[in-house]
Amino acid sequence: MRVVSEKIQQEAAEKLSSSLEKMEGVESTVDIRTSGTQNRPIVTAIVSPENWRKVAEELKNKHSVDHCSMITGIHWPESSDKKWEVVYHFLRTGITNPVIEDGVVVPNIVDFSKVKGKNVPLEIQISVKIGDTRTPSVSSVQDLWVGADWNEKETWDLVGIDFDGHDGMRRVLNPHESPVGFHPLQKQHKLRYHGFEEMYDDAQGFMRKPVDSSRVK
Amino acid sequence: MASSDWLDVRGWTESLIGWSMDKTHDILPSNDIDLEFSITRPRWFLEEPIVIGSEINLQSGFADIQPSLEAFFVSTIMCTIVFATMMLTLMVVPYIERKFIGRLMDRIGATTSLRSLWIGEGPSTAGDWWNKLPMGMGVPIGMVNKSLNSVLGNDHHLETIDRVGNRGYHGIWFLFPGFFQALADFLKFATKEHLIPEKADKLVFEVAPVIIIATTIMCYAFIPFGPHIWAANPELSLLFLMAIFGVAPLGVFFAGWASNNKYTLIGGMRSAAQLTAYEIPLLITVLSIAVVSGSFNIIEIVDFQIETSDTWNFFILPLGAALFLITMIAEVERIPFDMPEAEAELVEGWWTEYGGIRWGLMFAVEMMRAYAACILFAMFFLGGWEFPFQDTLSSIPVIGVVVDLIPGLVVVLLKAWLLFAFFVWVRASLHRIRTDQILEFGWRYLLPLSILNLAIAMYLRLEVWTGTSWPIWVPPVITILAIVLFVVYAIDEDKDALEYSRRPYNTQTLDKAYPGSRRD
Amino acid sequence: MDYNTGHPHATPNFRNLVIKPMWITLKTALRTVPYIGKAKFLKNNYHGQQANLTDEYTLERIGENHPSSGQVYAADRESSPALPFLERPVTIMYPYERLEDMEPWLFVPGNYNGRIGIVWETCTACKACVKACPNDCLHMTSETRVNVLDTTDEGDEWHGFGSEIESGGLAARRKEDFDEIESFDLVHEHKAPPQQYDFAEVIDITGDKATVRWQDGSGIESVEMSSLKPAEVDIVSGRIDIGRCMFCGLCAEACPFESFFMSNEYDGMTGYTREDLWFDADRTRLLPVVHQERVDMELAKRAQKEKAKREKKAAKAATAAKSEA
Amino acid sequence: MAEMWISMGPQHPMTHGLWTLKVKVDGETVVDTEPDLGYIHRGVEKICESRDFTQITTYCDRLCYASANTWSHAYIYAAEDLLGVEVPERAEYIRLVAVEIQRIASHLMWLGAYGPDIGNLSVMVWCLREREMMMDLLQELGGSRMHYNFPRIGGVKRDLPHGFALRARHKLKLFLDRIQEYESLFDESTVFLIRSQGVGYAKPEEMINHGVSGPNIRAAGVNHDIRSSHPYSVYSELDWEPAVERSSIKGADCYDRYRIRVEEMRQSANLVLQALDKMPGGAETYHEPGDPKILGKAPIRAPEGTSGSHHFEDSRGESMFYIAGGGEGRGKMPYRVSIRSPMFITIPYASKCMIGYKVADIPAIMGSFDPCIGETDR
Repeated sequence: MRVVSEKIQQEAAEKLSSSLEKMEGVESTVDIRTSGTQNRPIVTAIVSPENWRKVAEELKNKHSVDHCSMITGIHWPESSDKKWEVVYHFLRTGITNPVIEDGVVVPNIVDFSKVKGKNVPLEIQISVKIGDTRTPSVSSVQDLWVGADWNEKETWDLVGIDFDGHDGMRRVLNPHESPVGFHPLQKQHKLRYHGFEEMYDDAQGFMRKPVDSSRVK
Repeated sequence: MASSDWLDVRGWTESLIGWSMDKTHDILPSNDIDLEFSITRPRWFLEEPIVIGSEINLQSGFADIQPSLEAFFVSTIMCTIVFATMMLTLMVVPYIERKFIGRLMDRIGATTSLRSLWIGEGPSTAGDWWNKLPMGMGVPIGMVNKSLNSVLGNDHHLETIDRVGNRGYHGIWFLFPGFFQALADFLKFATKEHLIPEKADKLVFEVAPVIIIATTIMCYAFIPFGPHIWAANPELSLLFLMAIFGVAPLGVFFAGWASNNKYTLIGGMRSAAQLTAYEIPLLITVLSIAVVSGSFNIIEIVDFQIETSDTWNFFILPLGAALFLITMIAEVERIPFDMPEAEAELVEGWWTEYGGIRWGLMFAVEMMRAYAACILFAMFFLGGWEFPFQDTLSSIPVIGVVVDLIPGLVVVLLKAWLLFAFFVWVRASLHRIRTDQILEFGWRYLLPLSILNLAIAMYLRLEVWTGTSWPIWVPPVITILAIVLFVVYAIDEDKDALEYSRRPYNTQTLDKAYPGSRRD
Repeated sequence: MDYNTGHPHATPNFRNLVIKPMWITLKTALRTVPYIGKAKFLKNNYHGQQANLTDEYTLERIGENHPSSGQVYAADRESSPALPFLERPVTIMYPYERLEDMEPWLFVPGNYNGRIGIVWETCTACKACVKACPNDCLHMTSETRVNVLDTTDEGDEWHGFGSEIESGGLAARRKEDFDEIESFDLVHEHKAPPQQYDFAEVIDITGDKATVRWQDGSGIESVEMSSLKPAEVDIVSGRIDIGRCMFCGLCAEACPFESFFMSNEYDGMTGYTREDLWFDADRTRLLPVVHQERVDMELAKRAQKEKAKREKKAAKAATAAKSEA
Repeated sequence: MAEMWISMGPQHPMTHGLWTLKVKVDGETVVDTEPDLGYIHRGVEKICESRDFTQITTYCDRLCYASANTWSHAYIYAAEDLLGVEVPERAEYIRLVAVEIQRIASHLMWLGAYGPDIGNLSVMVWCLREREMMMDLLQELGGSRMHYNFPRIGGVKRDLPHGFALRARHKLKLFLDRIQEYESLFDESTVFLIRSQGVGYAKPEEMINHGVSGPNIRAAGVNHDIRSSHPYSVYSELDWEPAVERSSIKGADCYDRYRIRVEEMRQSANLVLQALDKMPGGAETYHEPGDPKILGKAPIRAPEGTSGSHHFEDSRGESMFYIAGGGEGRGKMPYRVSIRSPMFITIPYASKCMIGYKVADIPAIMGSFDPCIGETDR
C-alpha cells in the first residue's frame, strides 16, 4: 500500500512553516505528532487575531490549503497569556476534478508515495489567541472555505466566540430559543450532576442545587 | 351455451325463492272474497243501489307482483352471498402479502405467536391456564394445547431448546398461523379514536373515505366469482365496472386536499396525475378485450374463452395481458407505482391524516382493489372459472370426474391469489419510480402500446376470427411469437456495458477478494 | 429524456426493467421451498456451505451434552433433521431458545458484558469500581468501625470472638472524650453521636509498640499496643443503578479481586419502575456455579500471592543467614 | 402550485435520525432547503471535560450508533497523541480488524437503509441479515452488541478470542460472495438506476471546499483517503488501494455513492483477511487482557499546555478529535475535547445538493450521503 512517506511530509511542512514565518504576527513550527505507531509531521502556527485574515488568504491562495477540517473554540478563564483561543485544523489534500477523456471520466489516482510540491498532504494547526474580553471575535473564513461555515456557527453556539464577517450566524446545536449569551462550553458553566437521590427522589429537581460544585462528574 | 358447473348458487337461490313464493301463493285463499255491498236509497231519488267495494282474489293479486318480488329477493341474497365470499376470501390476500414477501425477503422465522399459545410461560403451560377458565369452558383448548405439546415435543420444562433438534414448529407449522392477523388488525382499527385535523375540510374529509370505499365495493356487484355466483349482470357490465373502478382515485384526491396537510396534498396531486396517465391505456386495453371477445359483458367474455373460442385470451393478446397488468398495478397504487403514498418522502402520502376505522377500511379497500384487479385479469385473460385444460382432462376417465367436480369458484380464487402473489413479487423486487418517470412511462410507452394492442385485437377479430373459432394456427403462433420476444429481451446481456464496467482503477489488488464475481 | 447519464457501467436497459431483479428475489424465495430449494441453478456459490465454527477452546468449555457441541453450521441458515429439506435463516426465539445455546463462543466468561455480578464475600470495599464508573451508577457506603463482638476481654461471658491486631490491618484508639460521648445528649443535640475512636492503619508491630498511620492525616506514630483495639472496614450498603449502567465493563476491569465482574446473563434487568432497577446485593447474586467458580479463582490468586510472599521471605532469610555466616 | 415550505422532520423517514430539513417546493420541484440540527445534542464535549481519559472512550462509542468502533478508535488515537503512548504492533492489527469490520457493518446498515429510501424493502432485510454476522464478530471482540468499549489507551481491551480468526475468515469469505446479490438487485435493476443515476451531482473540488470527505468524495473519482494521505495505523503494511469510483461526467451522483460503499465493503473485508494473516504472533494465539503485547503503558495525566489531535477515516468521512490537556485533577481529565463530525459538515452540503431535483429525489440524495445523527449532534 503506497502511503505518504514521513520524509516528504516533513520537507513540505518545513517549507510551508518557513514561508508562514515570514509574515508578521505569525510564529510557526513543525512538530511531530505520534498516534499509534506512526509519526505525522504537522505545521503548527500561532497567529495574532488581527493578522489571521491575511494568513488565511495566504494559506488558501498561495499554499492551496483546500480543506478546513475543524474549528475549535476554547475558553481559558484561568490562563495567564490568553483568555480565549480558536484552533483551526486544515488539511491540504491537493484534490482536483478528474479529467474527462472521450466522454468518460478518468479518475485521478495519486500515487501517495511520489507526491511532490503542493500535492503533498499536510496537516496545519493554527491557533488564534484572544486576550481578556467579554465579546471575543476573530474574522471569519467562511468565504474562503465553505466548510468553515457550520464550524464557525458551532463555535459561536457552544463557546461564544463570534466571527465577524460571518453570514447567517445562528444556533445550530443549542435550542433556537436558548438565552442570549448562553454558551455551554464556557468554563463558568459547571456540569450539573444529577445525583442518584436527586434524579429519582426529586425528579422535578425542586431542591436541586443550581451548580453542583461539590463533585463535578 | 353458457359455461356452468354444479355449484349453481344462483339457480338454487332462484328455485328456493320461487318455491317459497309459490308456497306463499298457494297458502293464500283461492276463493274470491266478496267485499261488495250496496246501499239502497229511496226509490223516489234513485233506482239503482250504490255499490261499494268489489270482489278480490289474493292469489291472482299475488301472482301479479310475484316476479318482481322474486327478482328482489334473489338479487338481495346474491348480493349478500357475493359480498360474504369476497370478504372471507379477502382475508387470504394480506396473508399472501405477509407470508410470500417474507420468503422473498428471506426473513421467514418461526411463529412464536402461535407457539406461545401452547407453550405458556414459566412452570404452567398454556394448557393449564385454559383449564383454569370457569365452568371448564377452556378444557378442550387445554387438551389441544397438551396434545400439541406432546406432538411437537416442545417440553415446557426445557428452558432452552436445541438449535437443530427440536425445531418442529419450524416445519410446516409456519403455514397457518398469522392467517387471522387481519381480523386482529381490523379490531384494533375499529376501536381507535376518530380524529379530524382542526384545519381540515371536515365535510370532504369525511366524504372522501365513503367515496373510495363505496365505489370499490360496488365493483364487486359486477364481478362474477363463478358461472352462477354474481350479484348483477347488466348487458354492459364491463363498462360499468371500469367506470366505477376509476372513481376511487378521485376520492383519493379529495382526501389529499381535504386533510389540509402538505404531504397529503402532494400525494393527492400525484394520484390525480397518475389517474390521467393510466386510466386511458387501461381503458383502451379493456376495449381490446371487448373487441376480441365480441362482448361488453364479463360473463360473456369468460364464456367466449371457455365455450366459443375455447382459447384463453392470454394466448390471443399477450401484449394486452402485460399492459393490463401494468396499468392495473398503477391503478391500485402498489410498488413500483405507489407514488401517492411514497413513504420515503411523503410520510404516508394522501392518508397521512386518517386513522382508526377510516384508515383501516381504506387499507382493506386497497387490498380489495388489488384483489378485484387480480380477479379481472383472471376473467379477461385466464379463462375465468375454467380449470386449465379442462376439456382434455375431463375426457380422461377418473381425473375427468374429479376435475369437473372442482367448482368454478375455487378456480377463480386460485387464479386471483396467484396473480396477487405476482403483485407481491413485483413489490419485493422493484424500487419506486419517480413521479415524472411514471407519467413519462404512461404517456410515452403505455399509450402507444395499448393503441397498437387495440389494432391487433381489431385485426384478429375482423380478419382472423372465423365466427365460430380461431384458426388452429393462431394461438400457437402468437404465443410462440410472444415467448420469442420475451426470451430475446431476457437473454440480452448488455455485453459491452459489462465489458466497459471492468474498471482499471479497481479497488481490489487481490484477486481472492471476490471469487466468482461477475465483474472479473 | 435520456436516462443514460454516461455511466461507464450499469446502463439502464429494457431487460433489467423487471427480469433480473425479479429473478433474484424469486431465487431467494425458491431457496426456502422444499426440495426445489436444493436445485443447482438456485445455489449462489455461497449457499449450503457448511462450516465448523466451534473452536477447540469453546468445545472443551461447553462440554459434550451442550446443544451445539459437534454442530456443523451453515453460518447463515439451518435445517432441522425433522424437515431436512427446509433451509431457512436462523431465528432465535427467545425465551424458548437462547443465544448461548446457538453460538456459545459469544458468551465466554469474562468476555461478555452482561449483568453485573458481585461476590460480596471477597469484596474489601476498596471502591475501585465506584471510582471507575463513568456515569456513576455504582453506590457503595462503607465504614471503618470496631466490631464490638471483638472487643471482649478476658473473663467476659462471651469471650472468644477476639481478633488480633496485625500489621497491614486496621486499629482504633479511644478518643480522649470517649466517656463524654458515652453520655451524648441525643435529645438536645439534633445530630448523630460523634465517632468514639480514632482509626489508623497498622504499619508495623515491634514488641508491644505498634507503628500506625492515623487516618485523619495526623501522620505516623508509634503507640502502645494496649491502647489499640482491632478495627475493620464494613460495607454498610452496596447498590447498583442498572438503569444507568451502560455495560462498559470498566468497573469489572478496575476490581483488583475476582469479586466484581460482568456475568453472561442478559435478562432479568427489567422492572416496572426506576426503583426496580436499583440492584441491591440480592440482585447481584449469581448462579451457584458461577459464584463457586469465581470464589475458587480468587482463592487461587490469593494462595499464589501468599506463596510468592513466603518464598521471598525465605530467600531473604537465607541471604541474611549467609551474610551472617 | 405556488411555492411552499415543507418541514421534513424531526420525525421523517428521510432523516435517518432526528433532524429537520425545511424544503421549499414549487409543485414537485425543490427550490430551496435549510437543515436544522441539534435535536439530540447530548453535550458529549462538555461531559468529556469531567471524565478521565479511559472513561471518555465509552462516550465516544455512543457518538454513532451505526459505527461505534470507528469513533472510539478515533478518540483513542488522539488521546495517545496527547499522552505520548507507544502502542504494540499487535494491538494496532487488532484495532484495524475491529475498525474494518465495523466499517462493513456501518456500510451494510447504510445499504439497508438506502433500499427503503428508494422503495425496496427486501434489500434492507438482506443487508441486516449480513450485518448480523459482523455484529457477532464485533460482539466476540468487544463483549457488547453495539457499544463495545474495545480500544484502550495504549492498546486494546482484550486479544482476539479463541477461534475468532476461524469464524472471521469464514464469515467474511461468505460475505464477499454475498455482495454479488445486492449488486445484482441494484446494478441490474433499471428502476434503481434511473432513480439513482443523474441526481445529486457533486464535484470533488466543490466538495472538498465544503468540507465533505470520505466515501462521498472518493465517489467522484479521486483517491483521497486519510488512511493513505495521513497514515496512522498499520494500513501501510497491508496490500490495498483506496476505493475509487469512475463517476459520471457531471460529478458523483447517488449511484456512484452507492457503488463506492459496496467497493469499500469488499476492500474492508479484504483488509481484515490480510490483517488476520499478517498479525504478529499469529491470529490464533491468545494473550491475557493487560498483556504488554496488546496493551502498552500509558500515563493517566496530561499536563496543561499539551494538546493532541488526530484525523481518522471514519466510515462516513474524516472524523477528528482535538484534545487539550490539563483539566481537573492536575490533568487527569482533558481541559477541552473537540469533535469533528463528518456528517455535521456534510448534511448542509447534501441539502444544497438536492436543489432543483424532484421531491421524490430528496430521500435518494440525502440517503446516499449516509447521514448519522448521533455523531452530527454529539
